[in-house]
Amino acid sequence: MRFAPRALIGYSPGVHPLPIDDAIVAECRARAGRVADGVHQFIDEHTTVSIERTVLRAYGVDGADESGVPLVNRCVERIVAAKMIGRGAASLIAAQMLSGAKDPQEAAERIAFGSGDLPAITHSSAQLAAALAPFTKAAIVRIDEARRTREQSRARLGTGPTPWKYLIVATGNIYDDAEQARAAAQAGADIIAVIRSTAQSLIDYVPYGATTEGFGGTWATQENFKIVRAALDEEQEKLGRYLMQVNYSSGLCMPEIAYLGAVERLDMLLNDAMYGILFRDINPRRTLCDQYFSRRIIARAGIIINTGEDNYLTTADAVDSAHTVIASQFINEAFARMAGLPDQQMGLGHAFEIDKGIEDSFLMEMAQAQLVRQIFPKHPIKWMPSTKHKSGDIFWSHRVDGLFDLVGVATEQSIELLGMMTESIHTPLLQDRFVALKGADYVFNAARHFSEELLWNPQGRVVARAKQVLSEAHALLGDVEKEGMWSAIARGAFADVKRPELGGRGLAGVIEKSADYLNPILDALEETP
Amino acid sequence: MRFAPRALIGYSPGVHPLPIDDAIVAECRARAGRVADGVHQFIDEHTTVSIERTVLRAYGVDGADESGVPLVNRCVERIVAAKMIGRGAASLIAAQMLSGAKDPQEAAERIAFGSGDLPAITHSSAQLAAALAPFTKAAIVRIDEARRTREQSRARLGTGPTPWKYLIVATGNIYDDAEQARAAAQAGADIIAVIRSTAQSLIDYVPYGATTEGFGGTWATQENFKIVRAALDEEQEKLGRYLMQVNYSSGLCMPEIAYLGAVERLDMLLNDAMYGILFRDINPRRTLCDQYFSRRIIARAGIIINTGEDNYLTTADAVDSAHTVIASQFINEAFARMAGLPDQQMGLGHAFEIDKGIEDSFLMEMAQAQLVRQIFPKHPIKWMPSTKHKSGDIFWSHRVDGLFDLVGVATEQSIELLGMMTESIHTPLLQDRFVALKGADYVFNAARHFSEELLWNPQGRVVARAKQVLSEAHALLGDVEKEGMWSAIARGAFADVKRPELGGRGLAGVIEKSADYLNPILDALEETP
Amino acid sequence: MKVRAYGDRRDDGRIQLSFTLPVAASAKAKEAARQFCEKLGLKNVLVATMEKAGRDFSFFVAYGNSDVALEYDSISVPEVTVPTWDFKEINKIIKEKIGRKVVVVGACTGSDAHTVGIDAIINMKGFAGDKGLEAYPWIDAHNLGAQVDNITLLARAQELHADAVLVSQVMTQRDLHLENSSQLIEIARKNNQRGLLFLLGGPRIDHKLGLELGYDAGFGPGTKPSEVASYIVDVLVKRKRKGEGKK
Amino acid sequence: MKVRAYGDRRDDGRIQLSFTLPVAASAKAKEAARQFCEKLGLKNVLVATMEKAGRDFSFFVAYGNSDVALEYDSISVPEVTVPTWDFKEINKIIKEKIGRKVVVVGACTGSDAHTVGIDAIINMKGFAGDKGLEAYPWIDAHNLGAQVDNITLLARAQELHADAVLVSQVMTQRDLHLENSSQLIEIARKNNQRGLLFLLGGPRIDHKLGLELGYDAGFGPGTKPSEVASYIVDVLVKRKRKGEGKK
Ligand code: B12
Ligand code: B12
Ligand SMILES: Cc1ncc(COP(=O)(O)O)c(C=O)c1O
Ligand SMILES: Cc1ncc(COP(=O)(O)O)c(C=O)c1O
Repeated sequence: MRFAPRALIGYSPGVHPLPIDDAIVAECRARAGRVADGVHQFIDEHTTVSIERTVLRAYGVDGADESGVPLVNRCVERIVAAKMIGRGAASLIAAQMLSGAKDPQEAAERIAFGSGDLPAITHSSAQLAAALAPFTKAAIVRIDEARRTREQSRARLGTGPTPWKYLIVATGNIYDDAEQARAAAQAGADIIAVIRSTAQSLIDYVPYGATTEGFGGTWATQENFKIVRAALDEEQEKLGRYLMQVNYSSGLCMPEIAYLGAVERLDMLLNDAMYGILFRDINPRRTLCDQYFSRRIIARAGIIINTGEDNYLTTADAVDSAHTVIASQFINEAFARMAGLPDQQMGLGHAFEIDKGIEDSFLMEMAQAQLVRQIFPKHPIKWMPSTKHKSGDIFWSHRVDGLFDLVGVATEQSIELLGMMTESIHTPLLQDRFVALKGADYVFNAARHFSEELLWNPQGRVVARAKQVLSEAHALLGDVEKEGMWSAIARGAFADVKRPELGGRGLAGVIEKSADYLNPILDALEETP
Repeated sequence: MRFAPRALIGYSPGVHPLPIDDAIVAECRARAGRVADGVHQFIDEHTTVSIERTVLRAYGVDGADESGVPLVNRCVERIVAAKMIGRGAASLIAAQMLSGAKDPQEAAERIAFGSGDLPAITHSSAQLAAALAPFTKAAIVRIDEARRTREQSRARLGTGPTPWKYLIVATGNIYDDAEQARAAAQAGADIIAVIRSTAQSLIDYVPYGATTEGFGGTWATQENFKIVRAALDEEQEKLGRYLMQVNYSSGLCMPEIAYLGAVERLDMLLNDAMYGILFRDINPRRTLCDQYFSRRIIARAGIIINTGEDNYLTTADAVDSAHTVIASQFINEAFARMAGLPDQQMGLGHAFEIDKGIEDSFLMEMAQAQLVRQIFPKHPIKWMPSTKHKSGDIFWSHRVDGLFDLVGVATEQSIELLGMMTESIHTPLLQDRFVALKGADYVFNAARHFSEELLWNPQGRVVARAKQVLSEAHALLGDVEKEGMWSAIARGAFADVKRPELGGRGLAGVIEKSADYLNPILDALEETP
Repeated sequence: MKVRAYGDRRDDGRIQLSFTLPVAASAKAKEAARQFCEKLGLKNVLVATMEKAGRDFSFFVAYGNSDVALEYDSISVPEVTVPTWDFKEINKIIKEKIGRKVVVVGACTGSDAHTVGIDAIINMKGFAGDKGLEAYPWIDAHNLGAQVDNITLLARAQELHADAVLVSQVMTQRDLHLENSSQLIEIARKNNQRGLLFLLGGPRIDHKLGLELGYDAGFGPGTKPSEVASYIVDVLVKRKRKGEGKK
Repeated sequence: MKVRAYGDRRDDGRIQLSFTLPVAASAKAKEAARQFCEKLGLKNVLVATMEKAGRDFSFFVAYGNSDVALEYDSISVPEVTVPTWDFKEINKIIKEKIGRKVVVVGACTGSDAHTVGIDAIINMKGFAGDKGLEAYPWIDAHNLGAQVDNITLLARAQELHADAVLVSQVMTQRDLHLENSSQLIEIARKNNQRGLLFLLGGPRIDHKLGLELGYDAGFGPGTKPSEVASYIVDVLVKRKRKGEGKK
């Protein structure tokens, strides 16, 4: 069966919505908006090394030195050393061009490898921007073209019905990944995510070229994105169904990976400062600045972001902390709106993580899934499987994923990361994906219109649970609004993890913008209608 | 968790019933009653060799000859040969006693092994009955005592919550069966069924003693019943939960096995003439007569019967023939009521047998399961898993059983035969039962109160399907009422299988009762309040 | 071409196992499970779970790497070569090349009562949208049903001047199906009926096993009636061409 | 006692397997799967299903009988012997027999960011209703969190005059956990810190592996904080009795 792609994904509002109070939802949204506002001034006043490297990449600066350090890193490091980064890398590139470099690449090389001090900038910002104008335009055109190419294949081939089946590959070797991506697609996958090598998010550069060794995943590199896309491009013609590629941009290189994803036609990016802060101990200031710029790119590129609230339930209890997921989704939505992302690109994450030994856990999962679906009706919600409470008993785990799949289709989730029966054992084998796909196909088809049958008993446990979670989220947003986001993160309001504003990795890479800071790429992105 | 045993099993009427028309249900019941009436005259006027052997067993006639042929068979064969069976074996036993045999055992031995013709009966029926009176009483007392013993342990220990988890063992060796029954109970089973050896239902005697060789199952013998009951008696004390034993009486020895089950404290018996007719090609007249007597015993013994309508969906299509299951359940209910069985002992069978590739199959299964539950509210409904559409892909099959378990708990089925992931491969290995139990425990607990959440969308597919199936069943019952049961069976109204009234096995064993037919056991059973 | 199992990467040999040991769950039992896998030749054994399947039974799920490498090209399996004719073509070929109705008789034999398989092949309704042999105007098909003994089936074939005998065997416990179905061929041989076409089918049957048991062909799960008809007709036409007729 | 796998009956040796072969689904592929199982020493192999897992990949589920028989009595596994003391008892014993707070420092080391396990042992909240080491008045517990390198962890242990170092390792792909955790012991040896108690934990750790990697003990899934505390206190008390103190 083939469904016409709904305009990005448009969820037909629940036939029988939970009787929750819309006013509370509206107030949550307003509170979250004010929370995000509270952070935005900081974001506007700062740049980061990764943002500046991204500007260079957008200008076409490419390549790496003999030891694999990308030119953009060498270049920005030099500007930082010269204490000129507050003006923005674009200023320096422009200055080099005004003094003879034929293009940004040559300008960057001069900066990176030149000897002696960097020359002082003598031109006005307007002059500098003008020097870059054609390249700025080209940078945006490149993103737009990648988007157009994607949208054309997608319109031509169509996608599978939702929930879209999202599968991960994680062999460490990009060629194995591509082979397994194809096999997964042949077995029914709609979306392939190539998991990154452990701890890539903690390194402050993007590796270069095709890679064949990684741990628990494969390095995210531009070349690797290309290799997988090429495999999917070929495969989707055979299958007559558009295939989507996902990678991860959360981490120290968030905007750079967003940019690489944009030009390499990625369809989705895991993109969430909160994930980096809480689960990778990345400095909050750093990654919130990075996130803004990265989302501007993503918005322009038509990529769907995936946020990581699902992870909260691995460190915090899924029954007690369900409301923190909702609260964080409201905040993430506010951040995303601020960066110009339409709702249709906001793949907010949540998960089936309640301890499987709890009575009526299925009812609570239903409540939460339906609640999220209703609160974020146009959003391509990402529904994550049970992970923490999986067991080495693969049969039992597969059964758990069966109920998960049922909730997914019954509550009309948009993107579903299929559960793996071997979740607690290893990154998926080829056969694990096959088993998951076949199982999901059965459930999705057998319960195709189940969502239309469900009238929620107003006196029942599902409705009561949904109301309770929403009201707790509402209260939490009230607190966060009062104390401010930095303080909320620091006191462990999310995921039971405490992260101080000045702790974690990457703070040194946050730089106050000078008055004459120049970033024509950001300016262009902010103009995006 | 332990639930107090509901009075036998009492289903709390669906919180949110399907909006079906009660008048149609009442009319179905009335039609089925008339269908059963149409057959009853025949039943009342006939006896069978198996009924007569049962009478002998009730009088304590026991043992087998050197080649393993039970004494009751030798005895009845002799009476048949003497063309005296129309008077009932009891007459001949009584006559022997009036001419000196000290008890029915000795009387039977004289008849079976005596030389020359059997002497003509000279006493009146009243005299004959009087001679047997103390033995008749003892026979009934034996049944009542077995019942009391069962009910006492059951009240003392309590049973698990419903759906009761029903598991089969089928090693062929009764000692292995007993060991596996214990293991299954330890892993959570409430009910253990020992599957019979292939084709036992076609042989016209009950084997004698403990047996260690069978095909696809283990011989049903009195000794084997004892061995398993002893194992369960011991095990239930350790587990603090009453354990139930099931065996099969459908087939040529239906009343005899019912009697053995009654005195050996079986908790449930598969007991269904329709099953024998359709799936074993047993003569319809024979087995309907046998069924009546067997159910009289079962009623007195407090045993739950299990009927076999679930099987219809293996030979007929589960979507198209769903209504034949309902129609047959109404008829089976009528037959059971006629034999004095209370609703609480009627474990009517139905099954999750729709082809798994069909869209919305889960919705149709829900509709049917809820419909059966509602129509038969006090009955300990038996919910059977998918079998025909299982596959050698055990992971997929296990997933299918997950949805099956969910429907079971969501629609408050009483007895659930757990699905086996290896259904299409082999009779269950020990580990297959473990996997099924662990899976069911998860689903039952996670969705414990799901039934209370479900308000059926009156415009939805589930309600529409339930209404359609009921109205088709109603129409079919109208047809069957008109044509009569014999003709309906002969034309393939059930299970797509055609069985003529005079075809199949065992017709020769049906005998018209003479005017002076004597069966004090039946008389006593029919007096049962 | 060497073929090894494929888990996470090509040729890693990773496979999954599950099994029960009749011992109580304990660290020792888990170690026994590991050793069990090693004795099967597996390396890097991971006992992913030990479950208490009963007081004295432990159930294990394990993964390990196997060195087993198969010389794939040298594997050969007999496959039934069946022309892919449809209903119309089959009737047409019978009409034109055989010129009389083809007679088939089928049953589910021995103690086996699983008729659904043979019904799917013979009865009107057919299987998965493919009409059964009864529906073919140029085939005269007889389904004797369940639990038919071998002698009865062969006698009926004789009576009906059958071209082909269709045997269905579903029950396999303790190799019931092997004994019963090879016995049929024995008897046919004695009866001098081996000129008939003998087809064996069932969920655990394949062509290889069919041949081993003395049948002309074996058919497994998912077989469609038109495949069976095509096979029979193809052989009959070829035989006719070679001048072998009905005996 | 000889132990064999138990499927349907004692000692039948029946086991289940599943695996993928990198070949397209076909009768030949299925035969290859059968041969694969036979090469593992299995008999009566039944390939229950062949699934098309991709154009050039086939997934199989199979059953077979294995002759493997284990001499169960001769299997021995090192097991950590931990007294079963509870929260109160542990504090009391420390107070009375050690007379000062016991210092522990723990981390999830190397590139591993899976803190849930070490948090379950150390943090206040604990695990499955059993309070974490931080909650013990007589234990001074320090949780350094995720991705701590071995050198930092050992330096911190030195600074804090720790009695025990708790290492958590969850990531196992390409044997990351083995390398990283044995490296820690190497360094400790060089630093002359081997007098400290070293505990290793994680989902793929057991006592045997802990010992092999040079740790004093290994703890696997389901470990409770009170077990860890009991183990540490027990060893410290015994050492004290023997006159070994803190180095
Ligand atoms: C339906 C069914 C029944 C029905 C049968 C109704 C009937 N009239 O056929 C009933 C309920 C009566 C039944 C009873 C029993 N069953 Co049963 N049953 C099944 C079940 C669920 C489905 C079989 C089926 O219909 N498949 C669908 C058909 C279409 O598939 P098929 O037979 O493979 O046929 C296809 C091909 O193989 C081929 N084919 C088949 N025959 C032929 C012949 C020729 C000539 C050709 C060319 C092709 C061909 O074409 C067909 C179409 O593609 C299976 C489990 C399963 N899922 O397989 C158990 C199963 C076969 N049964 C089993 C058992 C043990 C029994 C009982 C012994 C249980 C008991 N002790 O009470 C009884 C006794 C039966 C007996 N004496 O034979 C076991 C067999 C174990 C084993 N391997 O030996 C199974 C596997 C269940 C289990 N896991 O325990 N059963
Ligand atoms: C939660 C989780 C995460 C969270 C971790 C959050 C956090 N702060 O810990 C997040 C989302 C961040 C995450 C990320 C990743 N994860 Co992760 N994750 C899991 C998951 C789902 C649960 C682990 C868990 O919390 N278990 C619960 C705890 C309580 O159990 P435990 O750790 O076993 O601890 C107990 C005992 O072992 C013992 N114990 C543990 N440590 C210690 C120490 C001592 C001293 C003692 C005495 C006892 C002890 O006591 C504890 C209580 O009983 C597992 C899958 C699973 N179900 O196991 C995957 C899993 C571990 N992750 C995996 C992977 C690959 C990753 C990533 C690399 C994925 C990626 N490429 O993005 C990243 C990178 C992480 C990194 N660099 O380490 C793989 C590992 C594969 C392998 N075997 O190597 C797994 C198995 C999932 C999979 N199937 O692919 N993950
Ligand atoms: C939002 C988000 N970003 C990133 C990741 C993965 O990050 P890393 O590559 O750092 O492991 C995840 C994984 O769960 C995530 O949810
Ligand atoms: C009502 C009924 N009786 C009997 C049986 C089993 O009968 P047999 O022992 O003849 O295989 C079944 C099995 O499905 C059944 O449903």
